[in-house]
Amino acid sequence: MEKILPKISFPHWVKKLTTYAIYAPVNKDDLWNYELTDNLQSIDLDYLTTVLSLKKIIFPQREILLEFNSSNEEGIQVTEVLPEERPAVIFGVRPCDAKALTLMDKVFGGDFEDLYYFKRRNSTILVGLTCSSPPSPNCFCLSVDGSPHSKDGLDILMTDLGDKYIVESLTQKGNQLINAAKEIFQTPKEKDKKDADKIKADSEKKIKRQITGIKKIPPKLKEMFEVPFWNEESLSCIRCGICTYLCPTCHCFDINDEVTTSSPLKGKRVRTWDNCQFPDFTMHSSGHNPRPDRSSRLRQRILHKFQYFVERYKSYQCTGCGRCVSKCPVGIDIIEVLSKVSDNGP
Amino acid sequence: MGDEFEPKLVAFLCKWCSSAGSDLAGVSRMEYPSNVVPITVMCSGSVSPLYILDAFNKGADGVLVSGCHPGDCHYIKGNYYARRRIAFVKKLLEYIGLEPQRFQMSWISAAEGTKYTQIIKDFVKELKSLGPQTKLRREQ
Amino acid sequence: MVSLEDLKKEVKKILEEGKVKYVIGYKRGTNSSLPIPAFIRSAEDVEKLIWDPSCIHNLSRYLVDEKRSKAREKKPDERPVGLIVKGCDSRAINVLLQEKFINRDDVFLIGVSCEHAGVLDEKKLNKKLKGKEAKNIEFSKNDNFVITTEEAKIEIPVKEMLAERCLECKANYPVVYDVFLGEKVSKKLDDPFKSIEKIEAIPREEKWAFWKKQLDKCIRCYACRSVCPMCYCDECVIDTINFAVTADTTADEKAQKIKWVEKSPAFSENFVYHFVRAIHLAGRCIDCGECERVCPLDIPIRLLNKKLEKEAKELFNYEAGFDSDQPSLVSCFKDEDPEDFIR
Amino acid sequence: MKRTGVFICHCGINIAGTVDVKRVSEELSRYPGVIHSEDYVYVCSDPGQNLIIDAINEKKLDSVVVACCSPTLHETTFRNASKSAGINLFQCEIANIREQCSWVHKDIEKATEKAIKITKSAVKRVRRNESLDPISIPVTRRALVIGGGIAGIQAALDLANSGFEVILVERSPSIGGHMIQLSETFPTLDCSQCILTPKMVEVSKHPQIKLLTYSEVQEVSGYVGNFKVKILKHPTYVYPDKCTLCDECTKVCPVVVPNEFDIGLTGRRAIYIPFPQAIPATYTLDIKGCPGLLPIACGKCADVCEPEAIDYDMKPEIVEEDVGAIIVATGYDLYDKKMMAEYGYGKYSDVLDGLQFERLCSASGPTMGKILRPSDHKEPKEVVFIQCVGSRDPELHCAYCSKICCMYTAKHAMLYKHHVPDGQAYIFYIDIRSGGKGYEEFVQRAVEEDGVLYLRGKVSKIFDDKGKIKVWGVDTLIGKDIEINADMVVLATAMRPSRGAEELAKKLKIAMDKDGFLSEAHPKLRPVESVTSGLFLAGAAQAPKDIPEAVAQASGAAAKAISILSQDRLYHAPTVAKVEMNLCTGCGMCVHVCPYDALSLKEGKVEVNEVLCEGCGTCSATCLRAAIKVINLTPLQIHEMIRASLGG
Repeated sequence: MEKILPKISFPHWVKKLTTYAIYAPVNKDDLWNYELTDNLQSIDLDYLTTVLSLKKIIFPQREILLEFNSSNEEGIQVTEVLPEERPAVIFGVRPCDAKALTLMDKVFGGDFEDLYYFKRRNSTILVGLTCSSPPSPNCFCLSVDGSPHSKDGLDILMTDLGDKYIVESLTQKGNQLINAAKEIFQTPKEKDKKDADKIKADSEKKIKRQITGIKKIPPKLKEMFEVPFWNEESLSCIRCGICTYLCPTCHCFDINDEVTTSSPLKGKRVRTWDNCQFPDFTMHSSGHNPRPDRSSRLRQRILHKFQYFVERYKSYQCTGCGRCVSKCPVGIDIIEVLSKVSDNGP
Repeated sequence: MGDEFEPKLVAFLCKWCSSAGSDLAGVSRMEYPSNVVPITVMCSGSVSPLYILDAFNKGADGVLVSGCHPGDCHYIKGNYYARRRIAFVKKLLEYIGLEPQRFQMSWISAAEGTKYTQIIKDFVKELKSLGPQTKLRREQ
Repeated sequence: MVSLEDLKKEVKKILEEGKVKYVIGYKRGTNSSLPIPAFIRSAEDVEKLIWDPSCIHNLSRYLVDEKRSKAREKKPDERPVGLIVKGCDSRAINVLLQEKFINRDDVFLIGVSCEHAGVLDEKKLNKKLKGKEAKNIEFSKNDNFVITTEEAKIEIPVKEMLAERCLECKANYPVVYDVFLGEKVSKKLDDPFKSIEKIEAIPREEKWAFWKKQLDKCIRCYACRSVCPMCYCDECVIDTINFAVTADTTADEKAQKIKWVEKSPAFSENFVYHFVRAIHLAGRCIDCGECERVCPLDIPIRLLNKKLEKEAKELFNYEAGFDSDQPSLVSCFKDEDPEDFIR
Repeated sequence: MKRTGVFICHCGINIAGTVDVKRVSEELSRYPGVIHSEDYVYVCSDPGQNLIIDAINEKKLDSVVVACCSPTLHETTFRNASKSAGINLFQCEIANIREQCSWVHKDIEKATEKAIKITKSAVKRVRRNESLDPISIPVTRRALVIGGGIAGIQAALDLANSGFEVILVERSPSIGGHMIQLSETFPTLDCSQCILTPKMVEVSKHPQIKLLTYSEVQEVSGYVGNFKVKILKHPTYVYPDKCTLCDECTKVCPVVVPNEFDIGLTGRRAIYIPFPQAIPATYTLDIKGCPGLLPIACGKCADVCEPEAIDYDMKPEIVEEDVGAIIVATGYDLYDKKMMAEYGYGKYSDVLDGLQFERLCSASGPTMGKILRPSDHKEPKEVVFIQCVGSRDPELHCAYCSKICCMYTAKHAMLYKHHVPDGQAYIFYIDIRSGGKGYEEFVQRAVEEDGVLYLRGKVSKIFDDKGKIKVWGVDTLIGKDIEINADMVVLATAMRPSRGAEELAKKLKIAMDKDGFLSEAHPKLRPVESVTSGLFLAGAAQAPKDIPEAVAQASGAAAKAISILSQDRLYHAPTVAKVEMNLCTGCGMCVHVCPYDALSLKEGKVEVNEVLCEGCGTCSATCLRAAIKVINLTPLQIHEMIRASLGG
C-alpha cells in the first residue's frame, strides 16, 4: 500500500494513535536520540544519526528479568517480570537501524525465543524514513547489503517529497497504522512515485564511504586469526565501550542479581548490556583471560561481525550506520580496517 | 505519630575519640534519637569517600564522619588527612545539589559525650525537616 | 609558532639516532578532518605527522598501554617512547612521574607550545561545519581559527571555537620536556574557573536537576576513564570483577571484591561512578578535557573534575601537574587546612 | 559461609530495660550465617561465658558476636572465652548495644530496631574476619641513649643497673651536658658539679655502658626491638688509654679558640680537655682550630706528648650497633644570641646569658667564683636580670614558656647577692612561675632575705652609657618608666631544642612539634614515648624542663625501655595493613600518609612492615585502587556493615 501524507497532516495522524507510545528522534542539547514523546508535530528531517540506535528501546540497557523474595516462610519466591506490552510506534527510524533489528531477531529468535526481547519487538511498529541525504558522513550502508531506503525490518517507509511524504506500508502492522487515520492519506500520483524513486536513487549516490570488496572479507578473515595486523590496528584503541554500546547490532549482555536486602533476601535479576571491548568481558573466574589485550578484542569485534555472524546467519552483523566510526575517540575506522583486510589480507 | 519520617543516619566514628565519646554519652545516660547507627572505624583517616557514597546509595538520609580533634589523633595525623579528603567529598556533594546538611563531619573527643548527643540531635532534626534522601539512593 | 617542519625534523632526528623506540604524535584520520594518534616507528613514517590546532588528544594516555605491553615482553626495548606533549599533556606526565607510574627516562618529551591559545573543540567545530569536512585548520595572524573546507575559508574568533579547557588554561606551554618547540607565551582568555562558578551560582535544586539530567544519560561505556591518563589502574575500584588476576591471586582476594555499583546504568550507580572518579582525580586531573571530549552523550564530565581542581587551589593552594616532586594532594596536609565545615 | 553464634546480653535491665532482647535474638536467628542465637542476663558472668563455650562446641560455631556493652569493657573477656573453646581471638566481635543504644534511648521499639542493626552489622563484620595470631618479634636486649646530659646519663644508668647493655652516644668530647656548666642548682643551692660528677664517673666505670663521645648517630633503621644504628665516631686524635692528662700539649699549642664550656668567656687551645672532670678523662684535638694535622704544619703537641698518645692519622670510625630500644635525650641550647640583638647581647660584653652567668658564679669558672664584669673585671654593683628573653613572645620569638627561667633567675639574683652583698639585683619579669617543690619558697627567699627587686614589666631599650649599661623599662604595676644604670645585664634566654635535633629527629622519624621539640606519643598518657614504638624521649629535647623533671622523665623512659628489653619476644596486634599486590601500582601515596613509616616501596610495589603498622587504615582510604586494606576491617566488611546498618 502506498499513500501520500501531506506534511501538515502528520500531527493529525500521530494524534490518532492514542493507544500507542510514540517515539521519535528528538534533539536534546545538540544530541539526537529516539525518545518517548507526546508532542510530535513533525519528524525533523534534518536530524543526524541518533547517538544510540533503536536497540535502546527494543533491547534496553537494563532489563529486569525476575524478582526474588524470601520474606515469608515458604522459602524464596521468584516472580517473572515481563516488559510492559504497550504497543509503540517509532517514527523517523533510519533504515539501517531497522535492519539492525532484523539481525538481532536472528540472535534472540532461533531455537529459544527471548521472551523479553520479542515482547517489545512485536509490540513495536517501525516507521522508517528514507535518508534523502546521509545523516552521518560515515554512512556506509551500501557496503553491507543495506541502502538509505532499505525496507528491511520496517513496517512503513516514508520518503520526504518536500511538502508531503510518500508512505509505503510494508506489513500488516503498517496497514493498521495507516488505517487508524485513513481519511488524511491520499492516493499517490504517478509523479509522486517517480519523484520518490528519484530521491531514493539519488540518496544512494550521496553515500560517500564504502568498503571495497566486501565479499572477499569473510573468507579472508578466516585466515586472519593470528596475524600482527590486529596489533597494528588496535594500537590507538583505548579499550572503551563506545563502538559496541552505540552499535545497533551488538547484543551481548550480562546478567546480575541486584540484591536490595539480604535479610530477608530481596532483589532483582537484571540483564544489562555488556561489551566485548571491556577487559573483564572474557575474564574467567580462574583469572585467565582468553582475550587479554586490545588487539584480540578488536579482532573479536571484526571477526564476529564479518565472519562468525556471516557463517551462522548469512549476513553481516553491521548495517553501516557509521556510529562506531564517528564516535571512536581515537579514530579507529572499521571501514578502513575492513578495506585493508580486503586489499591486503591473505 | 507512627508515620513520622524516621531518617536513617550512619555515623562513622573513630574508635579512640568519637566512639569513646559516644560511649561516654551512654555512660552519662544522655538521650538522643535512635536514628543513628554507629560504625566504629579505627580512624577518621580510614573513611574512604566510597563508604560515604555507599551509605547514601544504600539509602542513608544522612552520613556523619567523626574523628579526634586536630592534634589528638590516636594515630597522630589520620584526622588531618580525613579533613582534606572529606572537604572534597562535601564540596562535590554540594556541587551536584545534595543538601549540605546531609553530610557532616565533626571532631568529637572521648570526653565530649554531650557534644556527640547534641550533634546527633541536631542532625536528626535537620534530616527530619529535609525529608527522605532520594537523590542518591538506589532505586528499591 | 611551532612549525610542522621543525617538529618532523626533531622526530626524524631522535628516530634516526635510535634515541627512542617510537614516537607518538598526530596524523590525519580517515573518517573526518580531525587528527588521530600516530605511532611513528621509522623515519619514512615521519611524513605522516601533522600539527595544527585540531591536535586535541592527550597522548600521554598511551604510556599506560606502553607500560602494560612492556611488562608482558620478555626482553623489552628499554629505550624511551617519544611523545608530543602540549601544556596540559605535559602536566599529565608530571602527575604520572609524581605517582611513579613512569620514570623520567621512560619518555622523551617533545614539548609543543599552544602559543595561539590552544586547540579547538570538536563539537563546536562539527556544529559549525554541519557535516562538511575541514581540509585545513590553522591560526591566522590575529589568532583566529581559519578553517578551509571544500567551498570556503572561514575565519572564526578563537573564543567561539576553542576548547573550553583552553579558554580556562593556566599554562598553555609544556612544563616538562626534553625538546621544546614554539614559544612560551602565556595567554589567559577566561577566568580559570569561569565554567565552575556558573554552576556554583545556580540554586541547589537546579544544580541537582542539571546533574541528574546529565548523569542519567550515562551508558557507562567508560570512555571517560579509558581515555584518561590518570585512570591507569589495572582495575577500577568501581568494577566488580575486572581484576588483573595473576598466578599469585588468592581465592580470598577474588572473594574480597566489592560491588560498589551495579552494572545497571541507573542514576544512583552512574553517580557513584562519576563521583568516585572525580574524587580520585582531585589533585591529579590536569584538565586535558579528554573525558568530556570522548563522551558520546556529551556529559560535561570536566565540570566535575574542574570543581575539585578549584577547591584544591582555593582550599589547599595545590595545583596538579606543575611539580612532580611534591606529595600528592591527598597524601599531605597542612595544620592550617580549613575546617570551617567541621562541627 | 561462617557459622556464627550470637549472644545478647540483658546486662540486668541495663540493656533489657530498653531493648527487647528476645526480639533481637529472634531476628538474628534468621539472619544468614547465624547458627545460634540466644539472650542471657549477664553474658560476662561465668555461666554466661560458658554459654558461649558450650554453643561453640555443640554447634561447631566458628565465630561469635556478643551484643553487650562497649568493646572497651568486655571484648577481651569474650575473646578469651571464645579462645578457650578453640576458636581464634579475632573470630569474636562485640556489638555495642548498651552505651551506644540502650542507655541513650527510651523508646523500646526504636531501640530494639537499632540494636538489631548494630548486631547484624557485627555479624557481617565477623563473617569476614580472618583468624590471626599476634605478630611475634625478637628483641635485641640492648639500648641506645642519645645525648650525655643529665637525662641521658640517668637513663643510661637506670638501664645499665637493670642489667641491660647501653650504648651512650654524646656529640661533644665529654658527657655532662649543660648541667656540668651550672654553678648551684635551685632550690637547694647544692653544687651542680658535685652532684653530677659522681654519676658521670659511674657511667665511665659501668661495665654495661659503652660510652661513645665525640660521636653522632648517623643512621637508624629497623623497628622496636630490632633497631640497627650507625654511629659516626669523630677522631679525637688522642688515645685516651695512653693519655696521662699531663697537660703538656696545651702548653705548646699555638691556637686559642673560644671555650665552649665557658660560653666564650675564656679561651682554650685546639688540643684541650673540656673541663677537669671530663668523662672520658682525655684530651681532644679539635681540628677546626688546629693549624693542620700534618706534622709539617705544626705538630707541636705530638712532639711534647711523651706517652705518644697523639695520633694525627686517626680516622673517623663508623660503629654499628643493634639495639632494642632508643632513648633520645638531646637536650637544649639557649636561644641564639644573634636573635636577641635588641638586648645588646653580643654587642656589650657585660650583657650575658644565663649560662654565662652560671660560669661566672661557678667556683671552677673563669673568675674562680667571683662575680666580675667581663669588660673590666670590676665587681658589678647593679645587675639587671631580664626574664622571658625570647620566650612567651609569639610575634617575634618563641611562643612557649621556657619554664626554668623564673627559677634560675631568682637563683642568679640570690647568688649575686651572696657574692656582692652591697649590690642591687633587679629582675624584670612578666609573671613569676614557681610551681614545684620548694620553688615558691625559694623565690620568696630571694625577695625577702636577699632583697632582690622584682619589677613587673618589659625592658624597652638597653644601651651603653659611659661604661654603664643603661636599661630602660616600664614597671607596669605602678605604670612608671624606669631607668637603671646597670653594671651588668643577665638575659634569661629561651630554651631551644639543641642544634641538630631536627636532623636527628628525621633520621629517627620522630615527629617534632611546631617549636622543634620532639613530640611525645600522647601529651598526657604517653609523655615519655614517641609515636614510634621503641623510641623514648627524655629531658629538654621533648620540652623545656628543669633537672628533677629531666631526671624523672629519663628514669621513666628507661623503665619504658626496660618493659621492651625485659622480654624475649614482643607481640604486635596482627590487624595491620595488607597489600593486594596485583592492584598496587606503586604510586607511593600510602607511603606518604603512613604515620608510622610502616610502608615503603620495593620494586614498584608497596610493602608493609607489620611491626611498625598500627592498623589505622589511613593508607586504605588514600589508595585510589583499594590495593591496601587493614585486615579485619576491610572495605568489604565496612560495605556490608553499611548495608546492615541501613537495614539492608
